[in-house]
This record gives sequence, C-alpha cells and structure tokens, in this order.
Amino acid sequence: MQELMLAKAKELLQNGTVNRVLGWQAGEFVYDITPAVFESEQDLDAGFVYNEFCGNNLSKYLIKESRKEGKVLAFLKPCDTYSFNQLIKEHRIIRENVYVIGVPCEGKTDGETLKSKGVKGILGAKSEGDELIIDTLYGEQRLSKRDALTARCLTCKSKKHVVYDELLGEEGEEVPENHRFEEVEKLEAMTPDERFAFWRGELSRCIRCNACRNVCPACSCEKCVFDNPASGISQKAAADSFEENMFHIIRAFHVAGRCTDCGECSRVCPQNIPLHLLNRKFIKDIDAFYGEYQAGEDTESRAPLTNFTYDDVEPSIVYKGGKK
Amino acid sequence: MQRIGVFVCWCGSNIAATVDVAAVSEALGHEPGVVFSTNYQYMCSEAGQNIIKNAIRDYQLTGIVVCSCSPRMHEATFRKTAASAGLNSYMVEIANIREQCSWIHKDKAQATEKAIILGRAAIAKVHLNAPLTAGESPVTKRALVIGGGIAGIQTALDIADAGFEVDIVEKQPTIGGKMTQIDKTFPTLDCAACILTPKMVDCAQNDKINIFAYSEVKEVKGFVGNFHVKINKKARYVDATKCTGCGECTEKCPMKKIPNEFNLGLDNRHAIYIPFAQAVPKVATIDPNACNMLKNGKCGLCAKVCSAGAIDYKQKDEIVEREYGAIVVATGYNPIKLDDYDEYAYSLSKDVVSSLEFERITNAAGPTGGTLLRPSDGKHPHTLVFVQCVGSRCSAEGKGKSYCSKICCMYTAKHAMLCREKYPDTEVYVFYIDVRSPGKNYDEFYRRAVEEYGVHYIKGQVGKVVPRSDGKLLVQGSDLLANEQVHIEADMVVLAAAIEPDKSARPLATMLTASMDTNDFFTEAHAKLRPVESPTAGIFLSGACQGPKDIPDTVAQAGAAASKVIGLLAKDKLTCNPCTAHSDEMMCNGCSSCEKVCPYGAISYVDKEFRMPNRTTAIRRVAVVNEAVCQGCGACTVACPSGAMDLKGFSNSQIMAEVDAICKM
Amino acid sequence: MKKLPVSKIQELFAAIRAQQTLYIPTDDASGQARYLPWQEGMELTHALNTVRSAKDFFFPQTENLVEFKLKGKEIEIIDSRTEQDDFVIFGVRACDARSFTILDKVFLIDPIDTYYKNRREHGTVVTLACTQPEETCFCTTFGIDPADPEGDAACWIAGDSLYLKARTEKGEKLLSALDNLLADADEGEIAAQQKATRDIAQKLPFAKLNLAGFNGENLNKLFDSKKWPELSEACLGCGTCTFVCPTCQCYDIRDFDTGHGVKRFRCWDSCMYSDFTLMAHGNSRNSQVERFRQRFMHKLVYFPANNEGEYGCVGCGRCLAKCPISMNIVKVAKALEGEVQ
Amino acid sequence: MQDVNQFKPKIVAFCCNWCSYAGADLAGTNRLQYPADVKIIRVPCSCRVNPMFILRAFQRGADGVILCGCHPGDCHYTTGNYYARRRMTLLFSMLDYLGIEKQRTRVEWVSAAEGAKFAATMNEFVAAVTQLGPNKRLEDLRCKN
Repeated sequence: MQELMLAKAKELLQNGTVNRVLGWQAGEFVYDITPAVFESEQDLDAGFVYNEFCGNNLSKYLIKESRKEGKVLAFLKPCDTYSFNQLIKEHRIIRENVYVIGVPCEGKTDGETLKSKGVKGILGAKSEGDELIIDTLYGEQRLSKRDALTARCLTCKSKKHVVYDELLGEEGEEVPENHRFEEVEKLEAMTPDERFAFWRGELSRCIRCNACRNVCPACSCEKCVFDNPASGISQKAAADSFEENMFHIIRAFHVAGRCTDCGECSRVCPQNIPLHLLNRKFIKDIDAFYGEYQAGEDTESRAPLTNFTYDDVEPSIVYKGGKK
Repeated sequence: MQRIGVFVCWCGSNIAATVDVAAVSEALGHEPGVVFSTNYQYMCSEAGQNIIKNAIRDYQLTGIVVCSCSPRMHEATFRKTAASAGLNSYMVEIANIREQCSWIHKDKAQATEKAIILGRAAIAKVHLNAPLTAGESPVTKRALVIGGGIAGIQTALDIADAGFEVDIVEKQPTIGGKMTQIDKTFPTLDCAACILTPKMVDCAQNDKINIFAYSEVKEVKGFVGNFHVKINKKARYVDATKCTGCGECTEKCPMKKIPNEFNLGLDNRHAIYIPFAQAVPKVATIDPNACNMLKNGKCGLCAKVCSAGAIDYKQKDEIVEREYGAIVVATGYNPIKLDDYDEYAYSLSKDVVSSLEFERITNAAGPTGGTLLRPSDGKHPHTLVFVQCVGSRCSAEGKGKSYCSKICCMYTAKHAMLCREKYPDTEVYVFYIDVRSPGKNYDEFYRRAVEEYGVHYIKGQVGKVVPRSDGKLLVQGSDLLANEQVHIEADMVVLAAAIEPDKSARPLATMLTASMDTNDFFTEAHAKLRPVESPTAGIFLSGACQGPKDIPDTVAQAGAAASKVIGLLAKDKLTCNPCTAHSDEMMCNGCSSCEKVCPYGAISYVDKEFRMPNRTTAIRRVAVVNEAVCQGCGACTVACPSGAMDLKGFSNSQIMAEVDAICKM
Repeated sequence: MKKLPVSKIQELFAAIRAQQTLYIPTDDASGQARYLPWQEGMELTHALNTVRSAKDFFFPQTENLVEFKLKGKEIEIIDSRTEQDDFVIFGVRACDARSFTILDKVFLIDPIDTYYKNRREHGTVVTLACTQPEETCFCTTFGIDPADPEGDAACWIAGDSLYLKARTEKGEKLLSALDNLLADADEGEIAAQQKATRDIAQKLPFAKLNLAGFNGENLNKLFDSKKWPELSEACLGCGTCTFVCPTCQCYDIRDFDTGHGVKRFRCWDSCMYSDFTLMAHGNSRNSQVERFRQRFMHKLVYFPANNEGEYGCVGCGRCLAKCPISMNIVKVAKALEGEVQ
Repeated sequence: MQDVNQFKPKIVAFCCNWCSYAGADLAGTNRLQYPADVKIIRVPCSCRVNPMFILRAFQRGADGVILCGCHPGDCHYTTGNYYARRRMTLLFSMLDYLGIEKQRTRVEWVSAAEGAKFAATMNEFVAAVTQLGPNKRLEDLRCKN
C-alpha cells in the first residue's frame, strides 16, 4: 500500500493536481510516526511511510493546510474521513483545496500498546501473516496482530470511507457489531458510588497537558474557553478535583454531537485516561434519546445539539435510568 | 471599578414587615464598590425616585441596585429614573426582594439574610454591567387583526378610525363571529344583529380596512414593528371580485343536505352557500367536501346560473405576504363539545340542546323562524329546564373547565325570561350552582327573570336527564335550599356549555411566540396593568381569546387593544432591545452552530481578514449578529463552543458573578 | 554498602514508613506506574519508570503561595505555607535523580525559591539502578550511569538481594536508622549486574547521540536554522512533553477568586502553550514554531550556556514515548546536528 | 421545631424571564411559601443557561441547581426551551455517569400562570436536596470559607 500511495502522490505532484502531500513520516523507531507535509518527491522518498503504526488522524491539520496556497493531497483512513466531513460541515476546512485519497486501514498498533503487552526495548517490527514480529533489546517477541491492535481499533465502527476524491486499495465495510458501547454500559450498570470512584481514579491522574483537546479534530476553536481568561473558567492546571471534572465535562459537552469517535483523545493521553468513554456516553445517549446519529457521516445534517423535535425526551429521563 | 448605589425599598410593609430593610441596606453598604446605600418607604414614588436621582448625582454613581419588587414590575421605572439623572438605563439592576423574598417567607431573619444575598448578586452583576444603547427599528404602519368577531371588528374599526391600515383575517367565509348567531343581548334585550351588522358593514366600507375572510394565518416572522405574515386565502371557488351575493347559485345548487354550521346543524344548507343574509363579504363559497363538481367533476350548475361569471372551480389557495407593525389576537371562543355529557342525554335526545343551539331556535333568522319548537317533533314545548355550569367550574380531571365561563348566568336568565315572555304557558326551571351577575344592570336583570317572569331558579345540580319513550325528558336534580330531590318532566333541556378558546389559538400562539395559560387562553403581560398586551412585544389581545367575556367587556377590551396598537403605530421608530447577542470575531470559528439555533435568522457570516502574528493575515469566516433582529434569547451563546458569542445584559460573566454571589459559602 | 534479602523489602518499607512518609513507584489501579505513598503490601512496579517524573515531589503541579481574604472592603494576607514533614522517595531512577540537580540550579540559586527548598530539605531520595533500559533511554548522553545512580542513597536489586549505599548525610542517616535490617555487603557483589546494564546501554539506539555542537557559541546558528518550521509542523501545542519532563521547570502564577478572596497559586506552565509568558503588551512568541523552538533551544542551548554545559535534559525518554505526534528532543537534535558541524 | 443544626442546602434556580420568573413572581403574589434556600437568577430564556453555569454553581457551593423555563411549545422565543431540554438532558446524564447525584439537578417547565407549581416544585426540590446532604462530589474546596 505504501508503494501505491507513494506512486499516486508523485503522480499528483507531477501533474500539478496538488503541490504538497499530507501524510506520515517515519521516525527513529518503527513506531514513532509523525504527521508531515511533503513538498517534493525527494521528501516523499526520504520519509513517507504507511503501515500499521500510522495511527494519527490527519484531518485536523487540514484546517491550516486548506488555507494555504494550492491544493493539498491528504491521505485519510476511514475514521479520519468522518472527522474531515465534520470539519467541512463546520466550515473549518476549505474542501476545494484538498484532494482526499482514501486509504484502507486494518487497524493500527502503537508503541504504547506493544509495551502494555509486556514488550520491552522495541528496536523494530515486521508483520508476518497474522503476527507481528518484534525485535527488541531483549530478544525477539511475537504478538498476534489482533493483540497488538490499539484499544480504539478493537471497537472500530467502520472501515469504509465517508468521503474521498479517490480511493486506493479496496473499500472496507462498516462494522455494525463493533461493541463500542460495552464499556459505557458496564459503567452505567455500576452504582453511582462506584462510578464516582472510577472516574475520580481516572480523572485525578489528569495533568492538564491538553493533548486530548489539541489532538481532537472537533476541538478546533480559535481560542478554547479554558485558555481564555475572559471565559471565567480558564485553567492552566487543575488546582482542585472540581477543575478536573469541569474540564472533562465541558470538553466532552462541547464536542457532543460533533465527536466522530476517532479515539485520538484516549490514544494521546499520557496518563491513559479512557477519555473516549466520556464522548461515547454522549454518543450513546444521543443515539438513544434522539435517534442514531453519526457525526461526520455527512456534511449537511443538523447536529443533535442544534436540533430538536417537539416530543424530545424530558431531562427527567435521567432519573428513570435513561429508559424512554 | 463601579461606584454603586443601593436602594432598598420597604414597599410600605410589603417588604419591610418581613425583611429588615435597614439591616439590608447596612450590609450591602459594606460590599466592595458600594459607595451609597439607603432604604426608603416607596422607592418607586416620586420622593423615592428623587433619592435615587440625587444619589446618582451626589455620589457620581456608575451603577445602581434597587432592592424592591419584581423587575417585571418596576425595572422600567427605575431605568427611566436612572436615565433622567444621566445614568445609562442599563446600569440598573433589581434585586427582587418582594415577590421572591418577603412575600414567600415568614421568618424575618431568614428573609433578611436572603434579601442581602439577592442584593449581593445584583451588585455582583452591576459590577460587570456596561452602558447599553438601544438601537432603533422602523414601524410598519399597519395592523393585523386575527379573528373577525365583534372583538376583531371593534379593534379594526378603532384602529382604522385613527387613520391606520388594518387587515382582518377571518377563517370563516364571513366576519361577525359568534355574535351573528345570537338573538338578543342581555341586559338590554336589543337584537344582536341590529347592533352588529352595521359594524360589519362599516368594516367592509372602510377604506383603511381590508378583510381576508375565509383565510388563515400561516406563518409569522419578525418582531414588534416589523412582522412578516403569510396569510392563506383559502379557495372559495368563487371570484370574490365578481360575486354580487345575489344568491341565485345557492338556490339552484342540487346538493342541499349539508348541515348548516351557522345554525349549528339544526338545518341544512347547499354546497355553495352564503352563511347568512348579512354576511360580510357577501360572497358565495363552495364547500369542496360537498360540491359534486369539485369532487366528481359532474354538475357545474352554479356556474351556469351565475350571471356575474364568478364561479371558478379551478381556484387555488393563495398565500398573501403582508407586513405589519402590530398584531391583535381576537380568536374568540367556542362552546365545549357536549358529547361527553351523557348524564344530560345530550347525544341521546334531540331535545337536549346547548344554549347556543337554543339561541338559534329562538332566532327569527334561525331554522324555526324564531318560533320555539322542539327539535325532535317540532312541537311547542311547555316545560323547559336550563342547566347551568355544564363543564364550567368543574374540578373533575379531564372533563370540563376549572374556570367560570362568565356569560352563562346572564344568557340563561335572558333565555328563561324570553321564554316566559313569548310563551307564558311554559314553565321554566333553572338549575344553578351560584348565580353570578356582577355588572351594570345585570343583577337587576336576573332578578326580573325570577320576580317578574316567574322563572323557577333551583340551587342545585342536575344529576341525570333521562329521555322517556313518550318524548318527555325526566330531569332529576337536587334542590339544595329545600334539601330535597327534584324530578321534572321536561319537554326541552338547555345546557349552558362552558366556553373555551378556539382550537386555532394554540398553534397561533406558537407562531406568535405569545404565551398561553394551561386553558389555552392567551396570557396578558400584566393581569392588572397590561391586560390587553401579550408579554410578546407587538402582540395584543382582544376579546375572549384572553378569557371568558361578554359583549360589553369584549368591546371595551377591543377598544383598549386598539388604543395600544394606535399608540404603537403612531411611532415612527421603536427602540430595540439592546440586550442582544454579539460575537467576538477574534474567537469565532465560523462553525455555524449559532446560526442553526437562532429562531430569528439574526446571524449571518462574513469572510473577514485578520492580522495574524508576525505580520501575516488570514481570512476567517465569522458570525455577525443583526442587532435589530436579535431578540436576545441567548440560544446562540450556549451553542457556541468557543464562547465567542455572548449576550449583552446577560453575559456569561454577569450570570456567573450572580451564581458566585449566591453560592458564596 | 549494605544489603538485605529482596524478600524482606516490605519490612524495609515498613521500617522507613515508621519514621516518615515513604513513596514508591507502584502500579496503580489502572495499571500505570506512579509514585504513591507506601501502604502495607504495596509493591514496586515492574515498569522501568513512572509515567510522571519524580519532580512532583519538589515542584508539584499546583501549589498555593499566598491567600488574600476579603471581608467587606478589608483585605487580609495569609501565607499558605504549611510545615513540610520528612519523606523518602524510593526507587528513583538515575535519570530522575539527575533531574533534581538540574531543578536545584533553577530554584536554589538566588533568589532562592523557598517553597521548593522547603520540600527539597525534607525529602530523601533513594535511587534504584536500572537493569533493563528501554529503547527510548539516552541518559548516558548526559553522563548519567544508569547502573550507578546518584541520590542520597542508591540501591541495586541483584539476585536475591537488595543492595544499599548511602551517598549523602541524609542517606547515611536513613540507612543507619534501618541498621538492624541490613547486613554488610561488598561492592563487588553488584559489579556483574552493573556491567550487564552498561553493556545494554552501549547498544541502545541513541547511545551515540552527539550533542557536541549544542552550546552557547552556536546559539544564533541553531536559532536561525531553517529546520524549525518543518520540525514543528505537526506539533499540536499540547503540554505533554513539558509535563512528563523531569527537568521542565516553568510555572505560571495565577489568582483564583474564591468568592471570599483570592488564592494565589502557581502551576506548571508549558512553553508550548499559546499564552506562555503572555504579558500586557501581548506575547513574545506568537507562533507554534517559535514556541517549539523555545523549548528545545532552552534545553539544548540556553540552559547549558548558563549552567556550565549542563543540558536541560536527562535522557529519560518520557517525551519520546508520550508525544502524541512523536516529535521529540532526539529527533530535533539529530535534525540540527548538521547546523553545528 | 426546626433543628438549628439542620442542613440548609444552597439552591440556585435559573428562571426564564417570560414564564418561570413570572411564575415565581406569581407564587409570591399568592404568598405561596417555599424555603429561603432557593435563590433565583433571571435569564432571558432557558436556552441561555450554559452547562458551565450549572457546574459553576456547584463549584461555588450550591447543593442543587434547578432550571425552569416555559413549557415546551410556549417558549417566548419559540424554540429556546427545546434546545435547553436537549442540553440539560445530556448534561444531567453525563453528571449521573460521573457518579454525581442526579437528584441535585432538575429541569421543570413552569408557566407564568403556575405560581402554585413553582412553589410546589421548589418545596419538593429543596426537600430532595436536603435529603442528599451537602454537595461533595462537585465541590471546590478552595471556595469553602
């Protein structure tokens, strides 16, 4: 696939369709991939890479890139295309300045995931059939590809692109049986005390590095309310447990109905806080209360929070255990 | 830092009896920023207002807090006071320590503590207030009256009389409303038609009045002074400009078994019809559900006989768009449906009728030509029983109305009296809960019915009406005064049905964003002081849409509504609400969330060039609020994820300051 | 040098805890390694290092400095400092141990940061030698020996024994208080393990990382490098690298309005943030590339230029593991190598 | 007799100007009692209430927050309360998800004519919050005196 993408990128650069390419750049190790803009064929040859470690969602970069001179080629994975559409809907990306090539995704892994499976001192990795063979300082280790998948990829909602100008490889399928709300349901089944204890345990680890916010394609505000002293709620660090809750509630609320569930927030959290469980709660509630809605599926529909029906459920539904 | 003055009102003893006003003004005097604090017996009085004005001048106040009654009562008063002393009106905040404090608490210590906290919240808010200047918007010098009954007619005539254009929208083919169906009016017993029809004609002939009969309001947009209304002129299938109202067509129409609405189905009309002889406009209308030509394409007789060539089977509904400065709601009332009242045998016997049906039966223009005949066999009835409060003052859930329908006592007295006068051989009984006859000459009228005309008034309720096979109606009731059961063999029973707002009122209220009470009566802006205005600016109330009313009350209110409309239309410009949304373009993402939730379409977007760091520029899409259109609801402020959108007068920081002051531990 | 059987480590912890608070790196409920106050039964993590560095002990993320109380129109000033109790941090790795030296160079020079000093004086650092470095480790670049860590006392776990050696007075004091648990040992007993660790360290991917040209002399060359825009292109401007970094020491001082007054506190700040060093006139670094450059110039050029060649980095590898876009100091150093040769 | 040490909750009530604030005024006009613990903040419309305000109230020491607006369909601004309804439903559900007592938050639709409902609602809400005791899960210790 990487070769196919390289060839396509070069072709489009050559024929002038685009003047640069947004993709992934190889790093020092096998896993430390960095999003990058490539301006020439030499650049591409020097570092362009596409493999199971290329997890970064590139859509958000297009806010900036689509405002630059000339058209940019963007390689988007299926889940990235949802974010892309959502940003189009919110007028954040100038569509005509982007040439989108959909690239297939079989699920991604990353260094952190491998390490969480007990792999130490990763020097390299190659895929062989269903296995990933990892070369380490302390010898070779093998992991099944499924075991190596990042948590978000285990509950992938769709391997199908919702938008592209051109598609490379074979189009994937939606994954209706994705079980992505199972963790949310597990929490819902707990007592409020247990839930409170769970979330305190998680959110108290937050160091307010803002990685979740800054990586999030939905968090694309010119100036975040938490950075704006005039908002009255700006915080640089959570000086009290309240502020930890506040930040994450408001952040999740601001992206409610706009979050495409790309999972970047949980991926980047240095403290491994399962932030996607907040967003997914909103997605689940929206689905249950107002009908199935997938942000980023299209560029036209009204977002659930800027919409209503006359017979929407009353807030008291919460006291009735969320049952309609 | 503001220099704030605090003025605590005693409201006589209304506040002072429960709140230690001196303690409140003392405590608030120690709040940061407060440079003057006092209390006075009646802050809204001239002397009280002078205290405020003098303090503004003497202490160079930049903001004031009045702890008094609800801002809904006197906010406007104190804003004017401030303005007259040179302080911007929007530098005034009210702490509601009467309705929301002294009146609801008994413990003086608690009420005083709460009053101080409410005062602190208002001080916290005023610290963040900024002077606001109201913009202006032009006024369209035309009024819309919705409903062409006596209320609408009177309002329209009065407005037109002042020289302003008025449109009447009436959903029936003719204006006139309920009053056209009434025979005589209490307490003078003059003929309804005689006093109403001249007014109808006046409307038709007044060149300032434009009648949209057989029409309905479809959409209302805009705001006070600038309403945009879509009116649906339903197809009559008759060209109103050609029809002379000669009636030739109605006579020839073969479809003649259509229940006549005007006579409440007591007789029939044709498929093409004019509701009654004095209809305005006097134009025929084809009932599309009854006309054979429209249903099956067969017939066409009316077109053949119409010498004016007015019949147009191809006519379509037509949407007319008009601009108005003010809208008067005069949608009136209807008697409730009595189908649920089987205890009175309403649906079992033709001889159990509603009062309005009785009205038609005794009307000279009615189905019987004014002769009192039983509907079942056309015989003259000898014993009549009138039942009061059918569905009124009813506490039962789901059936009837909790309120008094107000008009029934009087018209029943009228009916009873007229019966006895015209047919001395009849016995007339009236079952009542209470007889309510306040009003000029009303009680005298009722007493005449009892004393001069020998109507039998029985205090008590009817339990059951049983139709017997011999045609008699056995009325079983109780006489509370005699404490005994009463059985009357009646020939006719007349039910005084409760009245309720017209069904079209609720969807109309939604279109107008005017509020309603739980009974679907329109709510007035203030029960006592603003009885003919809706809380929604530019919407006025006339007649029974606001609550049950008889004709004199309706006409009085209609005139009052008209005078309010005239007052509005007489202005060339209106001051806009300055508490509008505004977007900080430096923070706006241009995401369109705000635009989606704005009910007024007040938000648009522009691409704007911004200076960026390091001498670069960038073009961004940003929201712009049209302040003349924005009504200040604030929906956009919450939809905005970046907090770029805020509301003047109710800003995020102001509301949070209030929250902080209230919650302070 | 002293030793005790590894099986008795809980007894050792209990003995320390009997005198003062003890923090050890352990796996928390979510399975992540972090320092927690030791309680009976709590075990050392198997992870090489904690996600958050040990700097929190001396330079916490937020800290109240002073409080202003408002009563009506009166203001009262209250010093928020509380008496610090003695504490021990056990299991600090060599890299983190070195970070304290770097932080000392910031906070303990005149004017002395008394909040930091207070904590530093009351804390005893017990380090633990590494045996299995990760591929992201490059502490040797900074002259740190993972097999022979600094600290008030150092430990090694080799075979069935835990070896302890005091390096400072504080360390001596701690070990002497634990004397009844400890047996004498010979330094030779850990030599084999140290050699094995050093051999691995030699083979680490970044063992040959060369920072020779990064100094004050090349400041302008490095500052003006054309590589910065490309390097910072993908930077999200989050604070992950700074907040997991054991040597990043920038903070902001903020006021929190409590409703009754103001709590003045300081909290970590990140040079990656758009409002870092924001002043009344505006910001001195307006674009992400400038902010990005600031961070690496500070660590690799400004800091050594002002501190006898000591870099503002200890090679712990946290930023390499945690940066959401995998941009880091090693990539920057390698990319800029060419500028200074 | 009232126990002096009895917990007195702090309740913030956001009321829309057109219906609920007027309903509260009517409760006053009719002298319908409800506890002084309730303090009303007037907002133009229920849709003006940002989730931020609700969290802020808890941070600053509120034990319960109630939002009152016009009945659905009766909004003075036509549609404001429909948006408020969705926002609050989702917010309350999220608070519940985080283990914060759901009885501390409420939305009630109170018209200008429903003074009795306003008073009854407040009485009931205050009782419910009193039973829960002080807000601990969303408090900010810095704001304690």
